[in-house]
Amino acid sequence: MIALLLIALLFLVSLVGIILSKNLIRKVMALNMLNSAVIILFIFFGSLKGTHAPILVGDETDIVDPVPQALMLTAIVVGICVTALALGFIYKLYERYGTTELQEIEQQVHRNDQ
Amino acid sequence: MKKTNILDVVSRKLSPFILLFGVYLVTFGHISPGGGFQGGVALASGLLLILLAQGPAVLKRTFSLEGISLVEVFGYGLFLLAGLAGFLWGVGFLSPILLPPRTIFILNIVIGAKVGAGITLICWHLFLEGEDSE
Amino acid sequence: MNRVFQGAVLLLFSFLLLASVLVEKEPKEYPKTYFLERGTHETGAVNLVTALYLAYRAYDTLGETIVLIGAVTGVLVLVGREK
Amino acid sequence: MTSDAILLFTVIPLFSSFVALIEKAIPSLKVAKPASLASFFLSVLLLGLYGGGIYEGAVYSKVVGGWPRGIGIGQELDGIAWVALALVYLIYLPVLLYSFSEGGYDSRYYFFLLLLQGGMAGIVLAYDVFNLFVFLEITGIAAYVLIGYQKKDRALFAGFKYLMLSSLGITLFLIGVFLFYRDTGSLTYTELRTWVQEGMVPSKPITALAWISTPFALATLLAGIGVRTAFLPYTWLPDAHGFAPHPISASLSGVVIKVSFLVVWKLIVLLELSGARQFLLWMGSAIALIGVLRALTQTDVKVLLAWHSVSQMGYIFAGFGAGTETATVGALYHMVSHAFFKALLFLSVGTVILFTGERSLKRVAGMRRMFPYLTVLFAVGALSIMGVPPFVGYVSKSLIFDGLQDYPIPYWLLFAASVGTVASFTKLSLLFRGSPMLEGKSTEGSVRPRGSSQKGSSMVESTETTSGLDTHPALHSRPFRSGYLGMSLLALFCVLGGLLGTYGIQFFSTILRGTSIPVVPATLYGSAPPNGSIAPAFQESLKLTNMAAFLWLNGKEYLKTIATLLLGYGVYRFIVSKRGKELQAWANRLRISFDNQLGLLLAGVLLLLVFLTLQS
Repeated sequence: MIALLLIALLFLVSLVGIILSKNLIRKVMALNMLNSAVIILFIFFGSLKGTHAPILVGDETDIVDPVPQALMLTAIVVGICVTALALGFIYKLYERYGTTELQEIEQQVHRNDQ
Repeated sequence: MKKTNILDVVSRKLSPFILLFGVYLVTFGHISPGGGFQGGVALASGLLLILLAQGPAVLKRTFSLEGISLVEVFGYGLFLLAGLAGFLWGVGFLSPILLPPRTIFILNIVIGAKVGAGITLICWHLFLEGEDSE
Repeated sequence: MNRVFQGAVLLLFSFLLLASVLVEKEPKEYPKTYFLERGTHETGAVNLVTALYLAYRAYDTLGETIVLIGAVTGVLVLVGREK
Repeated sequence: MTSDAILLFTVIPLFSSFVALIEKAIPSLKVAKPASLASFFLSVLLLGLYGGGIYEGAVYSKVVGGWPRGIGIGQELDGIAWVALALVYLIYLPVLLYSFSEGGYDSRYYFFLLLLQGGMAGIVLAYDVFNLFVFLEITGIAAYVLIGYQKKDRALFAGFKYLMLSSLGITLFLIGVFLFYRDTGSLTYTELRTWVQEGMVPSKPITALAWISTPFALATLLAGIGVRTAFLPYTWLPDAHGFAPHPISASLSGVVIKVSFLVVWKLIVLLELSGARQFLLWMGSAIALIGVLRALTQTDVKVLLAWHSVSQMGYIFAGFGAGTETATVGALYHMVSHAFFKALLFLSVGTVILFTGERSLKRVAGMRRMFPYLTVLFAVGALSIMGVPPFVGYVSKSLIFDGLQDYPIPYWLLFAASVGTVASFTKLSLLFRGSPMLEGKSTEGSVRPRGSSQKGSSMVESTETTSGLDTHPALHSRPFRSGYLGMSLLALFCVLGGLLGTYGIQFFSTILRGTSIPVVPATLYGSAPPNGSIAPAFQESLKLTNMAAFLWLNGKEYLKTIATLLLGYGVYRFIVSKRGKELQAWANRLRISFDNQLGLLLAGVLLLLVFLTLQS
């Protein structure tokens, strides 16, 4: 039960971080957290189905569900790649606008459009 | 940041073992816990330890930037060829053509090399970017 | 006004998300029985997770390596210095 | 034709992208451009091979790697997937030719362009929810980088916003995949279908909120793809398509948003979500009008075109949402026609920007003497989007309007949107027909760039800085042959699509009858492969008895088109007048901040959830 609460907390913190935070880097970190929260959720519900790791060394049959673990390897690397690209974008935006605060960038963009 | 020799000693001694552990994870991926991804990330962390502790010059002596991007490009190509080989053998794309343990083993090594090279390149370029702009 | 709208949407969405995600459902019988019986025989890998993402679902792994090489080249394009 | 080769649709572009990467690793080997061309011809050949079977309604399904059905990843080529692939390649060639002549792109650009094609082919063929997630991500990564490829500051900011919104959407998609997997232990669409039928109707008295998980999962699944096809927060599209490089905005507007909508289409038909159809009907007609109203107030030519992409997609959503046969065929037909004329418009306007370096209607006009051929190309595109008879826009729009007759409010919303489209394209045509002006000062008797000028001229990268007309470096020192060839191809498609309208309708209606709906209930491992079963929505054959009469001798349609043109001209006069300009200035101050766009995404998911729950 405690696990579900912790996952719920992770979800809440990351969703709040994505939408309400003003700094771009904080938004990217929150998006990464949301991705990790979904991954942990997947693996947690996979682990409810058994006790042992899905490596058939002995004659162990009560193994955990291997499918979520295989899927989440891909999801983790996808999360890394998106974060790397987002940080690349932020670096370039910082180089051009001199700030990573969202409000300031939007104001500068708005001023340039006039 | 001030360079202390603790950092030098630890990173020089530790990173070979991290690389060795990464290679172990990749090659024994289908028997013991581990596999292409985890092994590749362990390899990348070994390389990045040197990069961060010693700076790019030391790393360039053994692993050149172009070399790593070549590894990555041909790792991607090898995986595609493994898939196409299945198709050319008439068995269908990405279906194993060799005896059971061999295809997984080869694919594991290709994935390990590729993920390792990929993550090192990302961090190296972001690091170099910081280096130039100081 | 913006913050109120964002806060309200956030609250409602999180409530529904947690209501639907954190329901304690009884685990049904999943394909793991298939992997248990034939996983090692068909792919030769004792580690079922490796068997899964390199043999059964190798297409996902191919897609994932493409995402990785795309991201690396993308960071190179965006941030890399022109030689 | 065996079903083993359907994977080649994805593998050919990906393999050529690997070849393009070789040029990055070894710059001496100039292989990127030939590889991208070869990928086009091979894929079109494959498309042709499968065309015959698809027309008879055959469905080719295959599990990658030859594993049992519920274990491996399923792939499937049916009628809609075939049309999507055909669209992908028909737009890919002009974009490629334009990129060749625009110059300044290295091998990595062609790598990402091929990744985009491979990703879209993967999205359309996927029959497995997690595989769809992976290919959505591949297309996403290619699109984010391509938008910011020329590293202009507005493009970078637009690319970043698109990346964040799309990644949030895709993570929600992952939550939907989790909910689906937790209940059924499988990831295939057939299992999704049986799960939805049980889940949507809360049969047994379960605790208060337990039944929300299935509609919520569907809402997040559709939302994940919906962000990519711009029906949830459409707000990212104007910036992303407006500031991307010209061939990329043509490719994004032309194909990328449509291919993801075809997946939404396939899921909605497969799962019979009438609630989602209603959502699309109302959201579509609202977006159509909002898109046009915002487009009327723009002065940046490409952002104006991007807002029109939003509104034209509204037609497609409304057409599909209505669900009647003519509207659905019209929606599919409009998807194809919008791809043609929007790509043509983006490329032609892009060429003007490329040569003059000016983007705003305030600073550049009357380019018809400088770019005579370009004016003809732009005219074909503009007349098609306005729905003028002989062109392809007229055929698809009249189908949609005919299908929407028994939905009065969406009908009139779309009619108002058509009037607005006419108005804003008369305004945009000032770019060509107005009195010649470049960067504020009038330029009578200016130098004319020759379409195919002398060899060996320097390939100068046109910069955004404005300088005098005659000293402008890029103006007439660039051979632009393949760019013009690409655009002429698109213009040809626009004209042919219109003239051969009856055959087009007949073709699309037979294709739609071949959509694969697995009528056979699927067990986990041994589920029967979905044979050529017919989609329930099209059980009886399409009753368009005499299509030719409907299209060309239909007085009501002609009347409607003339009315639209006249009203449109009236609105144009108002917009150009003084009061109209004040209104434009006021409207341009309305901006949706990025945080609100993220909030809009979540609000969109909740709205979709309400529609889904009301349905059952």
